[in-house]
Amino acid sequence: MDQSAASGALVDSIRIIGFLCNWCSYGGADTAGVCRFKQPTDLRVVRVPCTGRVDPLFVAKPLIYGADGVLVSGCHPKDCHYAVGNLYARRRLEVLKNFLSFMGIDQRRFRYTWVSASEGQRWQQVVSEFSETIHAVGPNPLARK
Amino acid sequence: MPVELKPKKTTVAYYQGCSLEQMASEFDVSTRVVCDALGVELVEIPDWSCCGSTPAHSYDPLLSAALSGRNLAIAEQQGFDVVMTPCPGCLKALKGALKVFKDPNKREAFLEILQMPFQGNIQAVSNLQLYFETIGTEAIRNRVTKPLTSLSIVPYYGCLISRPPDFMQFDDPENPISMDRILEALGASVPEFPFKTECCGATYGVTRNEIVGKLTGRILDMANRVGAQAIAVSCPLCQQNLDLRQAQVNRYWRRDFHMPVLYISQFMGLAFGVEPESLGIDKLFVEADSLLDILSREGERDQSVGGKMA
Amino acid sequence: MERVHTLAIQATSDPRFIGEVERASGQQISHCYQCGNCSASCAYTYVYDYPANQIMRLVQLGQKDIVLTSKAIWLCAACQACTTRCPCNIDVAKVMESLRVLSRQEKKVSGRDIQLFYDEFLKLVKRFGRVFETGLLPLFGMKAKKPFTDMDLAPRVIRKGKLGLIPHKVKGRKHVEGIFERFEAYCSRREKDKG
Amino acid sequence: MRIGVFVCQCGTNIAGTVDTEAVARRAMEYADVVYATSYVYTCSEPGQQEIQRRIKEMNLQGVVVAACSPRMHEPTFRRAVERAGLNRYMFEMANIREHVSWISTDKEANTRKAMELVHMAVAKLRFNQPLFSSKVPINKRVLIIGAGVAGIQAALDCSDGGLDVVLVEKNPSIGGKMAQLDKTFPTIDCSSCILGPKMVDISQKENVTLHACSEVESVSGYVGNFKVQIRKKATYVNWNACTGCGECVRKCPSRKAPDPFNEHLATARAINIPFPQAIPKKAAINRDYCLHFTKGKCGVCKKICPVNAIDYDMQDELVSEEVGAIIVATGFDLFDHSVYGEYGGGRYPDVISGLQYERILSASGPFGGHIRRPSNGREPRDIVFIACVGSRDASVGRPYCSGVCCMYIAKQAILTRDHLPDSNCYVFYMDIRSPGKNYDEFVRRAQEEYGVQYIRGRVGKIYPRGDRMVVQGADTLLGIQVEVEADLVVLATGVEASAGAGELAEKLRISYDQYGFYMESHPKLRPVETNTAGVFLAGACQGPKDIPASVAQGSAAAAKVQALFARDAIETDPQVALVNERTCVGCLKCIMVCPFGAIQSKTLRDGSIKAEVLASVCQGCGLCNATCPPKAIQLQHATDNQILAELNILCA
Amino acid sequence: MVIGWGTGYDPLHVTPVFLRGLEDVSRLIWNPLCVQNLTGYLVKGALTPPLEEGKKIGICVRGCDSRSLVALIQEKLLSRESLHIFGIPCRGTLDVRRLMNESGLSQIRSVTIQGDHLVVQNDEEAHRFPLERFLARRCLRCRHPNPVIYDELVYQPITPRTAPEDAYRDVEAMEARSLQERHLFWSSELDRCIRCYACRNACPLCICQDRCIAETREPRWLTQRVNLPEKFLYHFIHALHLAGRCTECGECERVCPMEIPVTLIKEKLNQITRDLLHYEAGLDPEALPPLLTYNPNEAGI
Repeated sequence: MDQSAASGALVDSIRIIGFLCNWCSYGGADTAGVCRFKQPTDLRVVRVPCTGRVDPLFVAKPLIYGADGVLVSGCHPKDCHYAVGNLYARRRLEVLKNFLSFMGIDQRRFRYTWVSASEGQRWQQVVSEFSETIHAVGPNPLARK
Repeated sequence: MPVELKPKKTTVAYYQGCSLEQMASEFDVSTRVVCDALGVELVEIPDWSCCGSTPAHSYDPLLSAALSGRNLAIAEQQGFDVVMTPCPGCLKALKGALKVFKDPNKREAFLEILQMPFQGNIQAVSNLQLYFETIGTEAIRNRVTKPLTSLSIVPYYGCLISRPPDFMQFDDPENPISMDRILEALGASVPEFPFKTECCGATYGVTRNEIVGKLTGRILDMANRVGAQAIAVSCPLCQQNLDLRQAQVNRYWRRDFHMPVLYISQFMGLAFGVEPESLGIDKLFVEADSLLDILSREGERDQSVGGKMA
Repeated sequence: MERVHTLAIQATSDPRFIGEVERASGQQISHCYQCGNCSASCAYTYVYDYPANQIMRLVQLGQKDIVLTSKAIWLCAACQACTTRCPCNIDVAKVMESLRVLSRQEKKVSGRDIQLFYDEFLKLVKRFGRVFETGLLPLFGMKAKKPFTDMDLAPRVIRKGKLGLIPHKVKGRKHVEGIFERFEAYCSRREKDKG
Repeated sequence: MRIGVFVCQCGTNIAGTVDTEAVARRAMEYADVVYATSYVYTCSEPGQQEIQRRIKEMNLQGVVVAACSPRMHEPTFRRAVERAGLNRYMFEMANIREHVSWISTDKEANTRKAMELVHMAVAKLRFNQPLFSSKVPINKRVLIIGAGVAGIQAALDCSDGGLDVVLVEKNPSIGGKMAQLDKTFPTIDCSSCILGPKMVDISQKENVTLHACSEVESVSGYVGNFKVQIRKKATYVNWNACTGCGECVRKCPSRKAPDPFNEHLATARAINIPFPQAIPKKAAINRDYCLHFTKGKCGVCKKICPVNAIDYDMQDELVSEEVGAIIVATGFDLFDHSVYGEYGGGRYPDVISGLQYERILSASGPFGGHIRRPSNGREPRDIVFIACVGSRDASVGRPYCSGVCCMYIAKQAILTRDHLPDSNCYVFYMDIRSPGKNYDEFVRRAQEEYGVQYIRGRVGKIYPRGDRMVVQGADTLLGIQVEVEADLVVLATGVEASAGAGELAEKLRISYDQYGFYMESHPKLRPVETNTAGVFLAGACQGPKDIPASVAQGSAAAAKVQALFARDAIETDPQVALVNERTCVGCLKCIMVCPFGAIQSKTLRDGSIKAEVLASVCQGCGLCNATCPPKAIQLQHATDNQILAELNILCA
Repeated sequence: MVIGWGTGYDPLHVTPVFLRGLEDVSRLIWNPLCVQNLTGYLVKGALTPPLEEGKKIGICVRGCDSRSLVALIQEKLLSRESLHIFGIPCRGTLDVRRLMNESGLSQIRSVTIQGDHLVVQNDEEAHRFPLERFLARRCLRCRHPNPVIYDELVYQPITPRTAPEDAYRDVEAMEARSLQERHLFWSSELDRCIRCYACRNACPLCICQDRCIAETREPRWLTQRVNLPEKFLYHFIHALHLAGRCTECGECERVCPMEIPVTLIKEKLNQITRDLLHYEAGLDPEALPPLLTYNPNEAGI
């Protein structure tokens, strides 16, 4: 929990967690891979059926326990495999996003986005941008030593 | 100087531009008369300068923006939020300046060159937009005392009044109707005119007048074909090409057009009962005497049957 | 400019040119799929050396020289017909305008008389703050070596009392002149930054 | 738990940029892992046998395969472990190809990442539970929405296979757009001659229930057991009695009703039968034009009807149908060309749509098959066709190719030259899209044998000059502007999603693309399935299509339904939500959010209220799980503990 | 039965009373020391077995409490028909703990309200305290002093002391600090948390109670380890479960033995739901809490 202790951490050890819905964004990440679109290696993907499955607490917990970034990605609004799951998710996640920095957690560490299964290029862009952001923000000071 | 707004009276900043000061002075005169009649107060932007027109644009849009920015900044300082210009070329330049100002990548350079305080809280509209959207055809109709009932007039809009649509944000880009509706409100009959927005040759009158000969000739020919007795325009350059250069056109096409080309404001003035001299009708190169004759005969007939004309 | 009959594409293509045009115009040149609607709609196609769609095509191929020396870009009247009708949402008139600006910057202007007219026009604005048609037309005529341009019209215009003989001097003409000067200073700085 | 880990090299696909041996070695350190290896092609037959052998040898209780995407091979490996006696859900995959080896060449970072992904998979697996499917009986009836050629083909194939078919058509007659066509490309055979017999077949099949003038009101249920409400719109004619004699139509005094079948080139009577071959051939009243409804008098039809079928008091009727599968075949609409101001914005009577020209060409059309100008009824001499009106045009929001226009213009030009040998036909085109059997030959024939002038370029403007139309375009091959004076201009209006497609999609819970076309489950491998089990697609509702493709898709959808119905019951996916009654506090927020109505409440004997999941309705989205405050409802195979286990590997 | 307030172990401490007959009515009191939100008793099993079918239960509510009722009715955890609501417009209640701390009083004999002062008589003398100075934090920013739902209103409605735009001044003050300052603030505040769950138990909307995921192993969100991340996560759970639902009655903060400003966390969430989803909890019995619904055409998210 010590703010200063984190400063010496290796930038290499940036750890980003991605919650990807099985139907769109996980497929989009696969498409990016199939197309060999080069991406940063910081991301660890947790496959979920739908962004609606992503309780905001799943985002909050890693950030509290020291993950450097959390990315949630699902089907585009109105394209949800379960019709409306992502419409619930975007409200809940947006509320969380606005809440984090109040508690002293940099809200840039969390992003949610919509990427379809065919948008490999967009996925590459999302991952690269987010990784870049997290590297700029630096390691999570909450990381336990 | 804050502008005092009287109820029911619209006050706008007025930017007539260089053309209306000289070659198109009748456009200026008639616009002022008509606006007065419609209860719109035009306040000329003090010490306005040239918008730079096409030459500035072709030089660099930033220069054009700064030149027009000066006039906008003055108007804004005077407390106006709307500036009206009858010249579509000037309108394009004014709107272009606002666009540059709103572009975060260009704003800094724009303000650096302009060197005037400017907030961008002002919008530029054309005379037609003022008539059609702010005043409305109903109010225009109510002001008519000498309807142009016996005249068949085609409106010629030219290139810029509604184009490009995203930029001008007024009327339909392919089939504009604002002047049609105004002419109808004046009592005229308005035939379908397919060449409302065909280009007349623009500034090539000076550098390549054979181009104007060809293009303006097509427009006059089409007006003739659809049975028009006159053309209504709202652009000093179009008017110049259609009117002043009609003789050149006749030589180019070996035709004998004699088509009066009046500004929309001149038609409005006539229908409002304003004397032709006060509208600069005498400044036209193609005489409009035939039109005036028809109108006066009409007026007499109406009077003789005890028409409702005041 | 003579029409080129065999184009050695690699030898003549300047790929940076595409980017320059895109930056100046804000348009995506690759969006053009050569339907020809701009040429179909353009009132000036008949006087162009390259119709509008071919100008777009030449830009796609990076043919900087051909494009910037073409007459077409100077004959465009910016009437917006191409822009209004482009199915690919390209502001073609804006591209043409940007090409004129680039052509001047690269000193490749072919429409000399048109450029001259524009220059004289701007000189008047710089000097008086407004344009002054009585001065402009003869000036242009002399410099363009076409002293009789529109001479047929002059007596009629004067008879109608439409041309003032004294230029209107704007009080703030120093400020207008300042705009020109600051603009030029800005341009040369921009040039230097680029270089 | 005894866990085995298999790290796939995928040839060099993975091993090229990931040290798979090291990943396997590290895996041995993870809790519960008793075996780990790296293998060259794990998905191959020997690879799968290796897994099965190790399961038995090592007495494994769970397996992790680190290989490609689970979207690729999870089903394969699940079957493999099942063959070795494990429950198929005692398996996890780590995606170290698409998500690792293919996206970075940094072998060290990749290897570290692969290790963590394997660790996550192992951690999750430790919380996996064997899951078992249940079986739900299938109602072997099929609903087909839309009775154009695709829907008709699907209905006939299902009916021939012995299935009960419910066919719903929004218009008074079946037949769709194809019934409006004159001839079809590239064979020039008569459209109604080939479609007509199929329409008659439909009316004669005993196992086909046809609801015309009807629309789907609501859909509930799930694959095997859908409940559908159908709104039968009031026609004011009792169709059980109506014989289609047409006496009422002939005597109706109101003659100005719109005639959509003739694309508004003619008018119809207020009581009307759309066309002679209509199925069902029944009259219907347009109440906006009927004098009885508008003026409160008349009643001629009621007086004249020999079977007393007229019923002015008729109301819409709601019918319920229960079916096991649904085929959506709602077709397309034609792009409305009035947005093209430069083509007159619909103001010029002699500038018409492609379908209007079909009606003009048709012998049953408004001019009896004689080509005439709508403006003055005269025969045209110069006819211009303009391709891509509302297609490949981003400026009107239609950037896609409609796929059929090039062919139908060629056909119409050929027919025009056949009907009027002295006429001249001009086609303005950008590219010719004719990839089909005998298609390009057909377009060549139009040019070579029928002398149709093809001009490469778009048209900028159409305007009247005298009583003719001037078409101002470009010939980009010449690099010049061209002008053609025409008597008639036919715009090859493109294909767009039918109005209301989105609304129906919401009812069916299927997805649609930005243009309103329904999304297939996979563009190549599942082209007629949707992501909603039991709902299939046929025809142009999925994207622009010509007749052969629509018919093929109709048959394909029918085959899919038959395959589904070949079983007596459906195995449900056990990855559904499950309520822990001990921890459920009965707040029932899960019911509020469930998009599928899959949760209900029940009262226990002690009076306490609990949520209960209907496993066969649950689609497994997990929204309830995310919503439940005490987390009493858990999505099986993606439980909180499983996800937390994965997270805890990365940070704890 | 009617739930109301009565005098507790000393005149300064008010306690909830449950009136079962007419004879109990004399136990009822109402003054600025009536600090408890009583609505929790309606849903938290304190009354099990529930009253006989068809019989109503009476409850006394202040403005803030009435919003809790609305929230419970919205979520169908209570039915409006089963209630008889006595609404009490409230000028604010006192922070008794602060009063005790600052005055150091003991042996209290009696308490009276004299104008805008509280007069406390102990063994020695009478002490006068200005009410305004000892108002609870929740009351200082009160926008709804008048019950929003009731069957009978006991006093005349009063004017809210806080305009809606001033509702979140405390939140705004916190946000004026830097990210790092906020982080240090919450670290030191939450580090005091002893995970006694009093905040949760006092909250009328925390319906999970002993099935709260802070304590269960199925699923296992938290361990019983005492460390800062666990405390952070616990308060995230508590707050996020109330997002879009919390009516800011302030009970969680009032009961916290460690004096952690836990209501402030929920105030921030309420500010977000107001600005983002244009929703204020506990006002409209027909509305759905915004995180339990969606809007396909949502703008700005």
